[in-house]
Amino acid sequence: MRYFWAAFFMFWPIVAIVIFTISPAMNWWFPGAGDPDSLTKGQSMTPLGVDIDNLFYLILIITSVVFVLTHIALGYVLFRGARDEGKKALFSHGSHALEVMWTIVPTGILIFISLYQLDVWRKFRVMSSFPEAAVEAPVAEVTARQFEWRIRYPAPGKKLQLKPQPDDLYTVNDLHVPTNRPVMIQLRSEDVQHSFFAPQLRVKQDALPGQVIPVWFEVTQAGHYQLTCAELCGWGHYKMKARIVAEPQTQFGKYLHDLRNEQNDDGVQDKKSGDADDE
Amino acid sequence: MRVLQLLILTLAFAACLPGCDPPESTFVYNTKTEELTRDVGSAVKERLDGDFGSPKNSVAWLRMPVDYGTFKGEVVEVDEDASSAYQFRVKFGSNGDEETDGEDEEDGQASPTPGEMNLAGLAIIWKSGDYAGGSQIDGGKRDGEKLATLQVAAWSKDEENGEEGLLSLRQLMDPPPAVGDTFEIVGHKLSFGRQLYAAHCQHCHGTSGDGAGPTAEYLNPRPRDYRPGKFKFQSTLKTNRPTDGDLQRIIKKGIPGTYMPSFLLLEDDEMDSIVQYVKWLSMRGEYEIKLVTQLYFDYEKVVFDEAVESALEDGLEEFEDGTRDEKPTKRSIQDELIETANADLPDIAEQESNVLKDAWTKENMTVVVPLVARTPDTAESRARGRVLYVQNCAACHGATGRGDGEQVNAYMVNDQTREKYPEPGLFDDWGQSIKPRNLTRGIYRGGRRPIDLFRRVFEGINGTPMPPFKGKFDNDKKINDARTWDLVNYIYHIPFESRGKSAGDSATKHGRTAASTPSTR
Amino acid sequence: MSHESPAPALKMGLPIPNSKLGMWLFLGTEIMFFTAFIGAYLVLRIGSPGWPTKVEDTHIVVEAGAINTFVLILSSYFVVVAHEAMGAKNFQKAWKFLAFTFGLSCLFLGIKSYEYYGKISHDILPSHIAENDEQAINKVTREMEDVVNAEMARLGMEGKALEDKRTALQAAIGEQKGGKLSQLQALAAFDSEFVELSRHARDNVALSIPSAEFESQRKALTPGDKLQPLTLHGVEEYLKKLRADKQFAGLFSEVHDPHPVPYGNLFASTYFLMTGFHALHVIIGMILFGMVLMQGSKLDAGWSDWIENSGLYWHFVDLVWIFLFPLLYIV
Amino acid sequence: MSTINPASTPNALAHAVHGEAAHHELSFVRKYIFSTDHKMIGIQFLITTLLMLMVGGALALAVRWQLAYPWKTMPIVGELLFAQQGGQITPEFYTMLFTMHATVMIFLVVIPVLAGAYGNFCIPLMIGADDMAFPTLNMLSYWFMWPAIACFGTSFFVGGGPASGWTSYPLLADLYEAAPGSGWAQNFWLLGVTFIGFSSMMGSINYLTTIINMRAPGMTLFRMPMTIWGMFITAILQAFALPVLTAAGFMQVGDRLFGTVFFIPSGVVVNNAAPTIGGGQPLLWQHLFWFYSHPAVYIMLLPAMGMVSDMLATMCRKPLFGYKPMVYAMAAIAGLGFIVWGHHMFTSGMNPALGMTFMISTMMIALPSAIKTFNWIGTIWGGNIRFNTVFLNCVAFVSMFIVGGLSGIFMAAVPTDIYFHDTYFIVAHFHYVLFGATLFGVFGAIVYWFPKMFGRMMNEKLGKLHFVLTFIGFNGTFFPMHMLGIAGMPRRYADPYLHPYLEHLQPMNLIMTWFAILMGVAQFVLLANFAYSMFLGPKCGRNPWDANSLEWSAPSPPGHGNFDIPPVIYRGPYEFSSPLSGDKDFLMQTEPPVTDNVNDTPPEPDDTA
Repeated sequence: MRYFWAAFFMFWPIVAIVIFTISPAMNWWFPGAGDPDSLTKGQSMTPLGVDIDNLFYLILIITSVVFVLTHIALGYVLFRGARDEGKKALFSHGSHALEVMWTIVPTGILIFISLYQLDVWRKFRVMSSFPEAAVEAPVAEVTARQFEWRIRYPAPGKKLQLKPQPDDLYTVNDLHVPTNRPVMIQLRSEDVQHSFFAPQLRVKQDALPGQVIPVWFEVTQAGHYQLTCAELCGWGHYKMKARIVAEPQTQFGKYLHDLRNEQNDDGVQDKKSGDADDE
Repeated sequence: MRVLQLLILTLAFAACLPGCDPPESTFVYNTKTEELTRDVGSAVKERLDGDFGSPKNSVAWLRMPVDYGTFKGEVVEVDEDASSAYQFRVKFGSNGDEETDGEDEEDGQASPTPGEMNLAGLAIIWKSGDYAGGSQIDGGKRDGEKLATLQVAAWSKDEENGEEGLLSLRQLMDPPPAVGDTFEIVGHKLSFGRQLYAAHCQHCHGTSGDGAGPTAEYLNPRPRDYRPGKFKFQSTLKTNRPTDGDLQRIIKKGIPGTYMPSFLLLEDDEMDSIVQYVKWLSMRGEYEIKLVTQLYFDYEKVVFDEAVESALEDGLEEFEDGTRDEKPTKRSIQDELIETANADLPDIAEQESNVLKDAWTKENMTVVVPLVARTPDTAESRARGRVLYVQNCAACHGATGRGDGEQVNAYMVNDQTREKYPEPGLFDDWGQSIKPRNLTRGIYRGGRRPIDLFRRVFEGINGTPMPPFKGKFDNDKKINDARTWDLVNYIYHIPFESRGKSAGDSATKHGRTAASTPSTR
Repeated sequence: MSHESPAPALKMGLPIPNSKLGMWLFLGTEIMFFTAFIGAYLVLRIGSPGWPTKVEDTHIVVEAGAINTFVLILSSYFVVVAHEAMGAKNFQKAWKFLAFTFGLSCLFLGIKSYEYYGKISHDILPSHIAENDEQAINKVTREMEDVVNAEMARLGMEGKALEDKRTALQAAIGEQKGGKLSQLQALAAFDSEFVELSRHARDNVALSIPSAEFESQRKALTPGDKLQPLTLHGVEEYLKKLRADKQFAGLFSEVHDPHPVPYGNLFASTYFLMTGFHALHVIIGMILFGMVLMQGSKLDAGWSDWIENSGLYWHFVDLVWIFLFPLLYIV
Repeated sequence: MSTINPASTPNALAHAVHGEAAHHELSFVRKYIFSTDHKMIGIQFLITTLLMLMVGGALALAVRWQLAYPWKTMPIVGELLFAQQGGQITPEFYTMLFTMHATVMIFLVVIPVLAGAYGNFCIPLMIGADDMAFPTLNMLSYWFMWPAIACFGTSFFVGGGPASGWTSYPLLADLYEAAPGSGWAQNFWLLGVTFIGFSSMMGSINYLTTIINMRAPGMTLFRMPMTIWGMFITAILQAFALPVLTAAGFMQVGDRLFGTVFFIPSGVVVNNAAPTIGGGQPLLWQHLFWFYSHPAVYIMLLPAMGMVSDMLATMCRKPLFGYKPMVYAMAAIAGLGFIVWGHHMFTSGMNPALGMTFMISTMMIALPSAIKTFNWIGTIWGGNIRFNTVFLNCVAFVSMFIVGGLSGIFMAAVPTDIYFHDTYFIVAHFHYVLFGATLFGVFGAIVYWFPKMFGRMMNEKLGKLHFVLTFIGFNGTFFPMHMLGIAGMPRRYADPYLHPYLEHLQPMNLIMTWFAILMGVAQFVLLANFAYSMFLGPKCGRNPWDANSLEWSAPSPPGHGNFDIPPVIYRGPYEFSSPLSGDKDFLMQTEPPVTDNVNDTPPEPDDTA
């Protein structure tokens, strides 16, 4: 029975490792590229997201090694202790050398991780290191409200202003961005706190009422991406389902053009029935 | 062994958890229905349940102009043993086209097949063979339009060929259908729509579409009650019903400024099913209201009791006069009156359902289309619009467009009761307080396209104090439309109009946007 | 590390009584409590693009605060004296000095309530403060409406709409006799003034146009015409004129001068939060001293610890004020 | 204000002279209900928290139900809830469920079971005091929990219940219109938190005073068992972090009731209400809240670490490996705990430079945790292990803590936190720490100190059964949550399957829910064991575990005044299997030295305190 218990504690880490190993294959892994049908890829579609993924895998390797080693150690001491030899346990109050060793090694690893990741954080969040092209011409203003994302584009050929302009274009839950160039959006909230979360792009940023927060990303592959809310915003939190459509610059321009036409629809141009009103 | 006993006990408890009978969702009847005298009330309810069913067992009443969704099929094999006609092999898809070609032409598509869909509970209509028209099945037909009560129990698709499979019914068919008989399975959009409605809409709009789901009490404005058949934002005339496209547009775009979110990412078939289900719910609600309204005058509890009393007196007199054979009792008088009601009910139902059918028929709807294109958005046009605005709109929306016109402080008269509301302000047809839109925020609930604004002005907003302004601006229709465009141009301009010098003064001095300056959305 | 020791010490721990140690720890938690407030204040103030500092905006009386600081320091000193006296078994003296402390804390609260009164009378209360001209104008109309309604309720007329109210009022004027009549007439006049102001505020056009006339002007509006906007100055003048009018005597006392204070709500929130919780602590301290004072001549050495501990607490209350005073009054 | 009660507390030695005889029989009410005896208060806390554990668990199961079977009828309570809607959980009810689950579990279970139950029971017994420094305050600290429970309970039934998460972020929690139940429900919730705040403050001041000032002769700081160290450091954290939350709570109450605008920026439109006039900062709440709530995580962990250290050493019959490093590690956790709160806010839009500092301090806090883990393994190494329920729970603690600690590294690294923030990965992480670690520690502690509480042993078979079921149920429920998090499933979603990229996760959630139900059922085994053993368990002597620390030298259960023989301490608490101990393998702290070189001169009075 004593060995059983020792084995019991060794059984579960093995299960854990197995689960982690098969997860990518079972699609319990990062949501991937554009089309919701091809979810299994699990690759981020932004360069920054790739950095984040790499960091994740690095930490995953480090933590896995630590996990395996500590559990092997735990298993070893349990099996040792399970031997019922009827004699007294080892009388030891500790080992100075060991303490020093297992203080210094983790310190080194932790400092390494801290420093290693600073760059990604800087690129993601520090305004001065945002790509200039993106900062100059924000693509859209995204306003979160209970429970949807309202999007305001500048009229084609114009720059996004902080305040709404008469010729701005509006959509809801449908953010179009051009691919292969850094794009920046101005994030704001109309009511409570929300969070702009695009899982496939590895972008997350809270939208704070009373503040305009710039967010940038660069999508390398055209397609449809999810946009959700990651900060509890009320009963309809889960309903804040939107999409980011990444498309080549020309198509994006055409989209804005079409949007403008749709928005200026005075019902006269096409004399079809009311059903034709919806796009 | 105490430990074992305990374990069994706890596991038994755990097993109970999912085993409980789930409560079913039910339709709530209108308050007026509940106010009818008991027998008449239950007759109405029976009628309603017969025609529309319950949320769990919705009936696709073919008389109503709803696209319930149809699968066409053909029997390909019936078990030799007649008593087992619960189940037979069928093929979906290509068959039956000859008969129904005319109807289907507009789709121009192959008949859909159910695939993996759960068909349980859907009705089956025989198109050919002995059962065609459904006459031979007990209770299967009413007024030639009511669906058969014959229901599908299950459908299992064949592995290799998705169009074929085993279909089982809930009732026995004796004799069994013949091979080659064609049939339609109707109502999958209704059941799919109900599922989606339960997940997305029900907690606000309520199971019955009465706008009183559990979440509703926390919302301002309250969710729409579909039952009166009134929809605020539609492209059609105020008296018309909205088109499917209007409903879809609202579901897709949401209603800015309210808690109705955008469901843009629903699939097309999901969207279609939800729209059909909402229409169906609205029809059910309106049908109920219409039935009750016809009967309410005579059979409301108090009225009815009085009527019985007076009829009893008359009857007793008649009995004494000898013009009446039996001595009437209260009971017999009641029965008499209720019998009349029950006799009238089918006619009333027939009549009202016809009205409803016509109202929702697409051909009877007129879409509002401006006669002239939008006037270019120039300063002159806006200035003309401003005059119209101040003269026509400012009473409610306020001279500066903040939705604070003097009507907001006046007491409005209720259209139905002709009494003043106890609170100042405007009220909609659902009896809820409603505020004129604050036009300075640049949020337009019915959509922000020029055509949307045009329609709001031209036809007004159904169910609200916003009146139609068609023909108000000029007698000439074309000029009137052009004036309307001027007004629309001005309304677009309101958020960007300077509020006068004083208002934002101290605010701008300190470099901050105050609450009342045009919001940045 | 020594694993064994032959014979242990008799007393472990610090050479102070438990109650005193407990009090020090409690003061530690209190420090964190006020640190949170002061920190929040600093963050809000630094984060805000502006802050009202002018006396006419804030109605802060620096002198009163300074006197209060002095009062508290003095009371703290008296506590020390009282504690000394307890140590010297001079209970009469201790009682006397505690009574001084108590009196000074009363004085402190008195000065504080004088300051509060100054703010309340100018409606410098959180979420009552208009932050720009428009809000100030709206506030005046709202207050005038409140006055009308309150007066109506007082005279027992529960009219519905304003129009209805006025009709009822006119009718009532016909019926009423004597002193009440003039009241009602004044009210009727006041009511119509209010209606005019509120209509102008809503339409945001100048007060110089009477509302009846405005209606016709509005109908006759031609493209390009604009009516002059309402200014805060106009409202001020108007209010001044109304106040000067004899027949409305007294009706305006409740209407505050329109005085926009940018960021005033944030200022009032932090001010009342910090001084309010400080005042609460002063009151608790007074209760502690009051319990000693209630002993009267029965005061004995058993209360020595009590007085020492409440003294500690009192010093803390003093210290908090010494932080609050410059933060709220001077900076 | 009872802290300055002039009543002097006699020290342990003086008290011992009075002995048992000095205590007359107390009435039932004084003895069992309004008791000022620390042991009874501890037991009261324990039983209350176990009941609350059931409540919190039921709420969790309701949440899990919705995730497994979205919008399907809830069993049993389905009839009561919105029957007309088919008994489904509505989205706003779902928000209330998880809000209350967290509230109950954190404020009414984990914190009071550690500090309240075991802090009260163990501190005087383990340091050799006859009671707490302020017994009346101690009683109050228990009875302040009940108004809190009443407030939380009430809040569920007025205006829909608090629906803005236990973090109560403004503006969702701040504006009446923003969330259903954000009316009086949220006010009651805040009131409840304030009551808990008072309760904890009274408790922590009491513990600190007791530990600093009332140790028995010879009990120097570095002879205190780890449990006491855990409680000591927890009490420091509680005393100095909690007032900040209380202050923030008052500010939120001000915003909600008195028109202040601390957290309300201007121009916010919620639920069609008029735009707000403000100027406040929503982020301020997050800073204040996490300033308390991050240390609160350690409040919920450190005592369990201490208790597990004691139990592991006892069950392995081996001195604790690296006693002083363990103490320093604990102190380091507490110290760093005060300066890492910002890591909850990496995505909140605060200054990126602040983010960097918080990230480095957060990384560093992993270090003492690692040291502790290694030392626990070191303690088991070479031990003569008794594989009983206590030991199994402790090993589970260590194993789960490793998982919870390692998954924390992902969150400490900001870039990965960008992705994992508010996903199920974080849910997995803190459940591994708070449930996996703390509660397994508590389950161990329940069995370990049960003989001292009631004088009877718990049933070993039921204990093991409970352990195995809980362990399997726990890992089955929470391990897959890592996967959900990696797949990007956000927290607090009533219906994640609305989103196409999460649709395929429903089967996984279903399995997790069934594991959760298994875990819920397992807790009935614990309750049964507890109730059964309380009255029918085999009686035990003073020291059933052959442990060293002081409480085992008192009778089981100890009478009023705790020690019949005044304890005098001669050595540290971990002298197991010492060569000096002769035949037995333990040397109690009270046992006089057996060495020959007895030093007659009394040692220097210890003033390290």
